Amino acid sequence: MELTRRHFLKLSATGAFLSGLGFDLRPAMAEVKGLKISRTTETQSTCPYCSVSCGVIIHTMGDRAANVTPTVVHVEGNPDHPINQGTLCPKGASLKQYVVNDRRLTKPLYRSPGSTHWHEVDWDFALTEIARHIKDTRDKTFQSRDEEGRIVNRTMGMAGIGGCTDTGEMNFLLVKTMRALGVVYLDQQSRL
Amino acid sequence: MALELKAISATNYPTLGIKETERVCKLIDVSVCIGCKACEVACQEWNDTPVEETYPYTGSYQTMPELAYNFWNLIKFREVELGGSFGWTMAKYQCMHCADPGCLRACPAPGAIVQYTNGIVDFVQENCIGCQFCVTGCPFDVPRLSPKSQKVYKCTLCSDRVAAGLEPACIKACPTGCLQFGTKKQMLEKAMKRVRQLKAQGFSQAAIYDPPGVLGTHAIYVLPHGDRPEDYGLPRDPSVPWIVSLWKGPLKTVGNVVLLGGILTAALHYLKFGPMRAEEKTRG
Amino acid sequence: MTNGWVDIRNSDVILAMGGNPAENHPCGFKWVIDAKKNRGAKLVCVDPRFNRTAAVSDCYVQIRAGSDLAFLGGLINYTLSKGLYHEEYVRLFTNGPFLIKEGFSFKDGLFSGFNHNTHTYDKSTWQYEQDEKGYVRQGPTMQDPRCVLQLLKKHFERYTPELVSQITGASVKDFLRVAEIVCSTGTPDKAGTIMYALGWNHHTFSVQILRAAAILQLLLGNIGRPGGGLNALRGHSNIQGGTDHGVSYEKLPGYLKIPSVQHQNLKDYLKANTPRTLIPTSMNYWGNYPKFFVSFMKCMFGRYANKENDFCYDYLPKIERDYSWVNMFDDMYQGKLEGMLCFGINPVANGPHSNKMLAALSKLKWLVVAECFETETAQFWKAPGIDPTTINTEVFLLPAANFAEKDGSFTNSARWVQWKWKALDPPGEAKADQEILASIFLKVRKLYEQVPGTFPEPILHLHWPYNNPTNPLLEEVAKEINGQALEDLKDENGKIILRKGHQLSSYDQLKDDGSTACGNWIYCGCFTEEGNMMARRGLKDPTGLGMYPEWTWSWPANRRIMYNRASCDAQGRPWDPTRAGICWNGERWVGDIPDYKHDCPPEAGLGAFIWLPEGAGKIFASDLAEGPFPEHYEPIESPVKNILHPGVSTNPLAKTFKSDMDKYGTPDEYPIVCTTYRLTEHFHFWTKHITVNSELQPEFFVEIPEGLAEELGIKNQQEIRVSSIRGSVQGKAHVTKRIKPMEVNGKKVWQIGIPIHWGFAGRVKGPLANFLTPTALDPNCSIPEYKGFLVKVEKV
Amino acid sequence: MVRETQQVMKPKRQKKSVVKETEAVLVSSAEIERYNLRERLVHWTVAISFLYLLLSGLALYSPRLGTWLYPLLGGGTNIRIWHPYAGVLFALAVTIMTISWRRCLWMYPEDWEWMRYSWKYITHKEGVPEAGRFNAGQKLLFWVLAFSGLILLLSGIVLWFREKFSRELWLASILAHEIFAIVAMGAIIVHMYMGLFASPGSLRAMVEGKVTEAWAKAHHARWYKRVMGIS
Repeated sequence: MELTRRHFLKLSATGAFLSGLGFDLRPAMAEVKGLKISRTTETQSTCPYCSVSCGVIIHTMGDRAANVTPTVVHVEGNPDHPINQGTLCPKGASLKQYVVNDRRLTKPLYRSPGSTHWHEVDWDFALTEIARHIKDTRDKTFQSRDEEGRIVNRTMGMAGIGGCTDTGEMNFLLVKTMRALGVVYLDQQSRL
Repeated sequence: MALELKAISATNYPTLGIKETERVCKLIDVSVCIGCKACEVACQEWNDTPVEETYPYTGSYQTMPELAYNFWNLIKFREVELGGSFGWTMAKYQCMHCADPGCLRACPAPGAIVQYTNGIVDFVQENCIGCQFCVTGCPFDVPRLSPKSQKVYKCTLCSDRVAAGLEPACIKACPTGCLQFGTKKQMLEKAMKRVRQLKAQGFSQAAIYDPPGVLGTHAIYVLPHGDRPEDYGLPRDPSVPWIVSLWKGPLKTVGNVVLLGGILTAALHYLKFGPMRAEEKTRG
Repeated sequence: MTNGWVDIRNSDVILAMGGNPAENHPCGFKWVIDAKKNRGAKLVCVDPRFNRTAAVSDCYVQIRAGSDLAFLGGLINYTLSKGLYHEEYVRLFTNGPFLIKEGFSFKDGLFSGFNHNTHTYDKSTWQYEQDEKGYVRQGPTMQDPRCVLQLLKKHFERYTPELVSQITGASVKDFLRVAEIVCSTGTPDKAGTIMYALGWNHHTFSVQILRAAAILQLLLGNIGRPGGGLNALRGHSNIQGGTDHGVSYEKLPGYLKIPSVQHQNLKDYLKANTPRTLIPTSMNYWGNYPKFFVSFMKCMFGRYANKENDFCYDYLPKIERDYSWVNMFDDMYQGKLEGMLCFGINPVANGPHSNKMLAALSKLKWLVVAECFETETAQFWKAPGIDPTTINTEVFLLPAANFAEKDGSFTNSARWVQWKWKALDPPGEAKADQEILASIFLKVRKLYEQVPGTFPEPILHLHWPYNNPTNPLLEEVAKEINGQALEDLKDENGKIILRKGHQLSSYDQLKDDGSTACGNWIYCGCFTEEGNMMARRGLKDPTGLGMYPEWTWSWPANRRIMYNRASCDAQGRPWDPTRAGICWNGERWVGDIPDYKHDCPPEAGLGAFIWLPEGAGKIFASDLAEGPFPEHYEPIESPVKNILHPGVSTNPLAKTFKSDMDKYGTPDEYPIVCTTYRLTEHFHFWTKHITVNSELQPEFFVEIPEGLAEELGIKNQQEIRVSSIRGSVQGKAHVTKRIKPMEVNGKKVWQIGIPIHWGFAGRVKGPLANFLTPTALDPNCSIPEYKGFLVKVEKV
Repeated sequence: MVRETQQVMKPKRQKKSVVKETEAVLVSSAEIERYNLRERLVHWTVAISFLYLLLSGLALYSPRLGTWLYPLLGGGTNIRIWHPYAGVLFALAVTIMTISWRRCLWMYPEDWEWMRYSWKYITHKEGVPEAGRFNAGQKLLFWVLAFSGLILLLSGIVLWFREKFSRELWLASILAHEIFAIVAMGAIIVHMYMGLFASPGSLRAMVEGKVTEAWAKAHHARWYKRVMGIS
């Protein structure tokens, strides 16, 4: 007997009355809660936290149809993953809340010198200003030769850090661009 | 794997079904629990239980002092001397899904608590009237009332997942395999094997916790020091409180006798003696 | 990791030391439990605190934070003095039989060649004795007093159980309990592994601790074997990838070196960095350095890189000193830097001495932070106690996508490079980091095209071949990292093995003439003509050992166990047939991808460690800054003097800083040893933004031992203040039985522990543990000493 | 001759007692007022709240009865919410009742004497001593109900605010609540039978407040005499 949850609620509301008349409701009481991931879209991913690299499955709402904006409904371990075999730790198990989180940043923010708060700015402003700063700093602090006259070709006034939480490809791009800019102050989490 | 009802709270009719399904069971092998709380989070995530407040620091690694209406699965941490050496025990605590569920016996709301043939004891909040009799009936002190909805909540053993052929969320998450899921028979076999292993490793008191006082549970434990369940936060020899048994058993009969007997006696009296009319009496 | 997560299940003995895998890598730890349950493996936990790993261990011993090397020294001595080492393995596969030059010595805490003025070593006496052809002389019987094994014995004979006990605070009985289990794996039928993490790394002698562990594992014949190895448990999802790709001041992708100012042209650079073969039978794979480097330069600068211009060698910055993290922030603090780009990193919280981090950042003119959440670094200008109006740093906080919102690969601790897929778009206006970075770079490039600037060539000539230049597809980048043939590649007979424009399939194909481009040679093979190897999800496990060769891809060359030639004896037969990593089948090596020439018969005697010029595992390693053998030194802040050599108590090469903020405490004022660590409920400084995890561990606390609490009159949950000379933190006391008092060199020493996960940004807030930590560095890798510093504790 | 009259004669209490005694006044030659409006209001408050308590309690107590009592009383949740409030109302009303009738409900020696003939009363035999305003059976029934009510109130408070009490106290309260609910239920069956069926005129007394002289003479002769001024 297939019962939807709505039917079930209706039935149970009138249940006591009907059963008083001898109508037995037990089939209706059978568990009919819907499985919240029964029709979600599954995407294979890797937990972004530690280096065990547990396979996770991200369940998003919708079937990737054009008019749907997916959101994460649930995240669970990937049972096929040879390392974690579907298991997760308390951080991995809460990944949904890492993605869907009201503390996420959604707009570029800018803080001017001496200011006490952030200003929302558009991307173009932020990127243009950053590029200008990089060029100014590089031009100003670029060292072609050291005191002994040896070629060094490096930018002394700027540092680049990061990457360990991002993809390998992004790390590579970071190295590529930073080194092209002549950055020597380059480091990441593995130093710490 | 549809769920078939076995028992329904506040309903005296025998069940309609004749199906007999395998009983499912959760095995908690305390000897390999690392207290990581993955089960706690998985439970919250799957069941979308709200985190309404941040509980203050409890003075231990334990998330909160006891279960809550929105926290159905709690690892209890204890620093104890066990078998002559220092130990830090971590044991998950949740609904035990008793074969003889005290909550169901105590519940007065028809269909608010059901027991499926697979052994899961589930609360159906739509039918719950919030009287908390189940809290009284539970020998493990598990059900908790939500102050907001005035309904009682507890671990469902992810009955929705189990019905769809999946394992409960906590079981799936558990990194070390401290939690296992299968039929009661399989789990008892696994537990037995672990107990043998532990005994061989020197835990002479290793034992399975499957309390007979409630006719066994559908969440069973392997305890390295089986002689001391209290050190893992588990009650020794739990059973449905005798008061609940008395109340749902003999006292109910007494009540019925008084009610029916009273009415019957009155009727008989009326038939035999009739009303005491003032006129007759005065006349007499 | 030399081995892998799943491989831990093949171990008989697991030493968890300098790491807390149960708490910090629970899903990896499952394989420890698997080994315990299914193999009857023994888990030994040595740690300053009785932690969750200890709770399920077979044997736990508490030691003082910072005394690990002494403990390992004791284990080495135990192995050698009891003859428990795997002699054949040591003879075949290590430099144990190699002879060291006369003049090498160790006395009073110093090796020969120490310069007291510069605090550096002249390593000329630390070298192998060489014959006329420049090959190392060996003493195959390993009895020569100048052979490495004998020198090792001599060096470590001082590390008696009694001495270990005096230094570490563990009892002799406890030490022997551990030694008996750990040193039992020196037989062919047993394999033991070591799992370590930052508990070993966060010291001023960190590399030497790892050396000691490597030596122990080599002696016991555990390196290269399934169930063996020395396994670093890395802390972040792609910290391995970041390291591999050279996000590091001294490195380029694939562990190539950034040029030093001494090497003014390509020839000098290659000469200095290409190792010379030290024994005739060494494969010395690093001898191919020029191929790796030239292919990298072709990838960087494309058609602009050619033989004539040294493949744009001049475009790369040259260094002469240490520009690593703590130096970077020291220079920043001194006002030497103007700006910084931060991509997904939080220096205020991560770095040692957070107060100095804050002070340093406030000296910047501009700061760019790309993040998912508003971190301490992004809002450093409104940190508690700071008046924002006095901070003149312009800050840009750019909203970034997280893991689920982009594809790409993460490299795990076991070197598995795993592709993932995008599940949804980032929220609001947030963008993926690669798009942010590419957009910034292209804007800079445009500026250089439009307005004259200094030396614009490297920027203008950077190879940027992506379809959508402002938002490169990560698949395109992955292909670029893997590398391709720029010409038709031919074998010796002139037969074409790879067409021009095709993806390379192995780093064996790399050329040093500019006919191949490869972004990172160790990743060569990850994205071949067959497709994206990192996206594979095959579950075949032909060896039955949990290697899963068709599951994604592992560097190098999809090899799952490094140095696996050492898993077989001289004849190519596995030491333990039930755990055969590889074996010689008469024609070639089968099993795992051999870390060896795949068709080289065992009789040829090719060295097992093909990456090293000596072809053998190094028990004696002259590459290190402070000595070819590990030696116990005390942390910069230590409650006791080094009893081995009080005159040289700390690492003589450890780097400390001299600014007004860099202070180091003494035990009379700060008597308590403190260590910092993670909790299983939180991940670093991220999950304090997440409700559930904040609920699991809501508040900052300090773990203090019962006895100390009694002495100070502190009750559980009472507010206490912990101060080091650099700063202080306040929080609730967690009074515990899990830390016991210790007797170190006759002195009663207490230690406490502080979890790191809180800060002033987040759903739950608390002090940063790093307000306390010192700026003292290991001389080899410049890692700061977060563990084992001194504090005092008081009631609030 | 009896204490009720003695009280009347006590000068200092006279006024008050007179008020007490006017609880029954001669309405006409044939009709006597037995219960004034206030008394009837209090009684029916007690009666209705008790009935609700009984039915809702029975619903919670017995699933068999619950199947029709739940829909009758608006569902289990409503019952769970209102049962304790009804309990408070009942307790208040019984308190007022007890205070205002404390004298006529007191068990005097002659009441115990009456009890010896209660069997005769039940079996409609002659020789039952004359009763005052309430006969001893009524008085005892009241005290049984009042005592049960007190226990039900106390245990009910424990069950209502269970978070504030220990688990042991809870369990004990449940037991007490049950036992005394059964006792009260038994008592109320007797009372209802007497009032509704066994003693015609009683219901009218409680509804209209009046009884016939004959009824008064027959059931509460002493009270009748006092009201009529017959000694």
